[in-house]
Amino acid sequence: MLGNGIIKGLAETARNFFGSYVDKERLTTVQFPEERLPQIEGTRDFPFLVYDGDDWEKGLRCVSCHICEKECPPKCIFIEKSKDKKPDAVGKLQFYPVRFDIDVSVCMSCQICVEVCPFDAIKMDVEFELSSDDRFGGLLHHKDKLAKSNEYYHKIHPTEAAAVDAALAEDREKEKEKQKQAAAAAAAAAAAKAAAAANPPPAAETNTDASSKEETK
Amino acid sequence: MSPLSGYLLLSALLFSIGLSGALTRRNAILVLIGIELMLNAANLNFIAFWRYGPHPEMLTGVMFVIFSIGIAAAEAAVGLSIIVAVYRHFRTTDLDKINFLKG
Amino acid sequence: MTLSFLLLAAIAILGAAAAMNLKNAVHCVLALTLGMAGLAALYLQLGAQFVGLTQLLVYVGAVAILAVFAIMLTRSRTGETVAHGSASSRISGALTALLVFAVLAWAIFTGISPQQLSGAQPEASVREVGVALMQRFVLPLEIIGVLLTAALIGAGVLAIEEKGGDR
Amino acid sequence: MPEMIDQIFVLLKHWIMGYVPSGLQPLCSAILSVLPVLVVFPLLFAITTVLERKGLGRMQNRYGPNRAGPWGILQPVADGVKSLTKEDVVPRSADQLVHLMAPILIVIASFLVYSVVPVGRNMVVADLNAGVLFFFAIGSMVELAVFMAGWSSRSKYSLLGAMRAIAQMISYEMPMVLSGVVAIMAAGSLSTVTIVNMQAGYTGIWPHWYLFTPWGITGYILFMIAATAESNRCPFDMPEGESEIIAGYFIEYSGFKFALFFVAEYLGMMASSAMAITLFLGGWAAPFSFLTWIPSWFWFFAKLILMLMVFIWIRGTLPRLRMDQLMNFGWKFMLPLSLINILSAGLWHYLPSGFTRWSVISLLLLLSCFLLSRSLRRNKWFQERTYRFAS
Repeated sequence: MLGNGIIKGLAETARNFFGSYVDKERLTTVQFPEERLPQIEGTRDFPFLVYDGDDWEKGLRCVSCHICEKECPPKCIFIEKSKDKKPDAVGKLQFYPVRFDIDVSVCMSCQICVEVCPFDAIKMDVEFELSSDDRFGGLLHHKDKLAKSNEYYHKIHPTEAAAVDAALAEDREKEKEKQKQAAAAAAAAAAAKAAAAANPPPAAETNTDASSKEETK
Repeated sequence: MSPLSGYLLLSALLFSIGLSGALTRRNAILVLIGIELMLNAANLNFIAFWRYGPHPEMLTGVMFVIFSIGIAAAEAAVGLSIIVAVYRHFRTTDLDKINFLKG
Repeated sequence: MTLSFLLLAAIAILGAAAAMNLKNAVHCVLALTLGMAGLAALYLQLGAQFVGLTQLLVYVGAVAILAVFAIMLTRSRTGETVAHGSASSRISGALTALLVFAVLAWAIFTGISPQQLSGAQPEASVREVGVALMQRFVLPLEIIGVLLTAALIGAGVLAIEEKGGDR
Repeated sequence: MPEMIDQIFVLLKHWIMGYVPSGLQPLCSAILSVLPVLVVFPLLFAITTVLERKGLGRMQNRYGPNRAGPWGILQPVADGVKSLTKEDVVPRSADQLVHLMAPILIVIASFLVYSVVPVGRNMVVADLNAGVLFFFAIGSMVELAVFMAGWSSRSKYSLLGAMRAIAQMISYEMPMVLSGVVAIMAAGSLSTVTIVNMQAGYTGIWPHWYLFTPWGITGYILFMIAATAESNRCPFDMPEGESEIIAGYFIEYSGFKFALFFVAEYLGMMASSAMAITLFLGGWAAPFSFLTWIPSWFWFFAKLILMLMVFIWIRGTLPRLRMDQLMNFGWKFMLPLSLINILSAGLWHYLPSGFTRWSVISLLLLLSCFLLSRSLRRNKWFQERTYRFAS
């Protein structure tokens, strides 16, 4: 007979209708601005810039190498490279971005900039409430808005941040080894060349030690 | 001028408009529309004569119009399906180009 | 010659004239619908309620839609629908129509004597129409029924697409 | 006293008319009759939209709108403000005049049909001799408006949507009229007022509604299915199927014109429900003889809201049909069954009243319904579907 399935379906929707008034468990939605579901760790939407230490201007990991700018498919990144070099968080002299803008209205959250960055300077954020009254300016994020501390990165993506820090520390360790070897070689050469001159202690080495300790704590 | 002649004049005008359309248009559908218009002008005459003529209680004019509307509907249905069939054959509804029997 | 008559007559003439003169075939059908609606309103004004509403139902609801469907199914490949014939055929057609109108108008103005006309508004209730259909006009009704059935079948047969046709 | 409350609006109108100079009385009377229709039904439309959204939400275990005002009851106001302030975009290639006329025509047609609906005792705008015919005649204007909207937009989606809508409306108009014919046969009149008056009597406590006869309930169900299809509601909303033709014939409309289409859709739904109530559910008549002290207009609107809730319930339950299923259902099930229904209503008139009449007519209708649904199913069940354009 035609219509059995219709009656069954109608009964089901009626059960849902009345059930949702009786049983709060049935309601699967949350009332968003007041109630929020906990974010899962893999959440990611727009990129931000990581800095080490306390001062965001000094500690930016970005060396304005323009790789992310070139790789960005919708071309939403704009970088202006500095003329001079400043010491970074490690103390090494580096170029730094004078301007680093991301147009969030253009960004498509593809994460390619994160993947190509050799310095682990750009990472994905979880902030999504970015709406603004200003249609063009409000969505063009400058360096100051993009810079977020490494602690923040640890907070939003703990596993990933720990892995990044470990890799960075390992790199620095290697570099330290290399520098040590280089220094040793240089010292040996120097010793061989001029035995009279005394070996000065390499200042950069101690600095690296201090900052890497600070980072991992 | 009596009210009846007003209606009759209107009907005559509609008939002439329909006739001119049926004679001058080349699209078969529009020719059919012109013929419908002429039919309707005649219907208006029937209703006007029923309203102002003798013996309205016999409802002759009304009945005539009801049947006429029925026939017009049938005519429109058959006519339009003929046009669709012709279109399928000739790929056009232009009456000047459908001249197979002209010799 | 009341105001309502003039208004409705203007609508009917406007619709009819537009239907016969516009370029686009769909516009023509829409204008025809306007004219038919005006005619239906004239029937209502004359007291023939059933006929007026039937006119509306048949012409606005059925014939206009049928014509529109036919236009959609027969759109010429070159794009817009064809307009008018050649200038000579237009002029001769318009002259013929004008001549017919002149003859009709002459007949109307000379033929009617106002004494024969009745002024009272006659009644054509649905019940009376129905009784008349079932008693005096039962044979025409049957014939119309047969005709409509034949038209239905015929239209279907004509419009149906043969299997393996040239499509 | 109950009579007074029942007739309160009629008395109010007469009271106002007493202050109007006699020259203006026809005009004033018309305005006083039309104005309530223009106020009450859009208001009911607003209530329906919020009811629908909340009801659908609950059927899907959501809350539905609950932000604008307490429990979201001001949502229609917010929607109205939004649609009024939105930009009105007209496509450059659109047929400007026809594009403008379509929403106006559809709203006029949707409002006109209410003029023959009796919303209470002595409460009808125009008691036409051929009221039901007027309803269907004006209802057919909607098809033309839909075509105008779809064609004038010059968009293939809207044209497809319009063609679907017209094909569907024409196919289901016939079962709608034919299933309404049984009530007209029983009442012996095309006037809506007479039809309701014929149903207003009681046997014991039970009313004389046509719903409580075998042909009445069949006609009612057929009428409601056809009305759902006529108003393009789920499960017959192919004309505006979002997933395949985006929004059908009104895709190129925005702002207030879009809102007019929206209003017209709901007004059409309410008009069909009102006509179903008039034809089968006794119009303004109370459901039991001991409830007649409640005013008649209350009963009409209570029934109307109940019907609208059924519409919402069905929308929340059934998925969209396919076009061929829709056509098969309309032509191979609805149309034959409504014809058989007319036959059975005629038989009912001539059979002696009593148990025999009931059983014979019920059996006839059930059997034909069963056979028709079997024949509908037979060819469709194991048939392999062919996709003409997707190979």
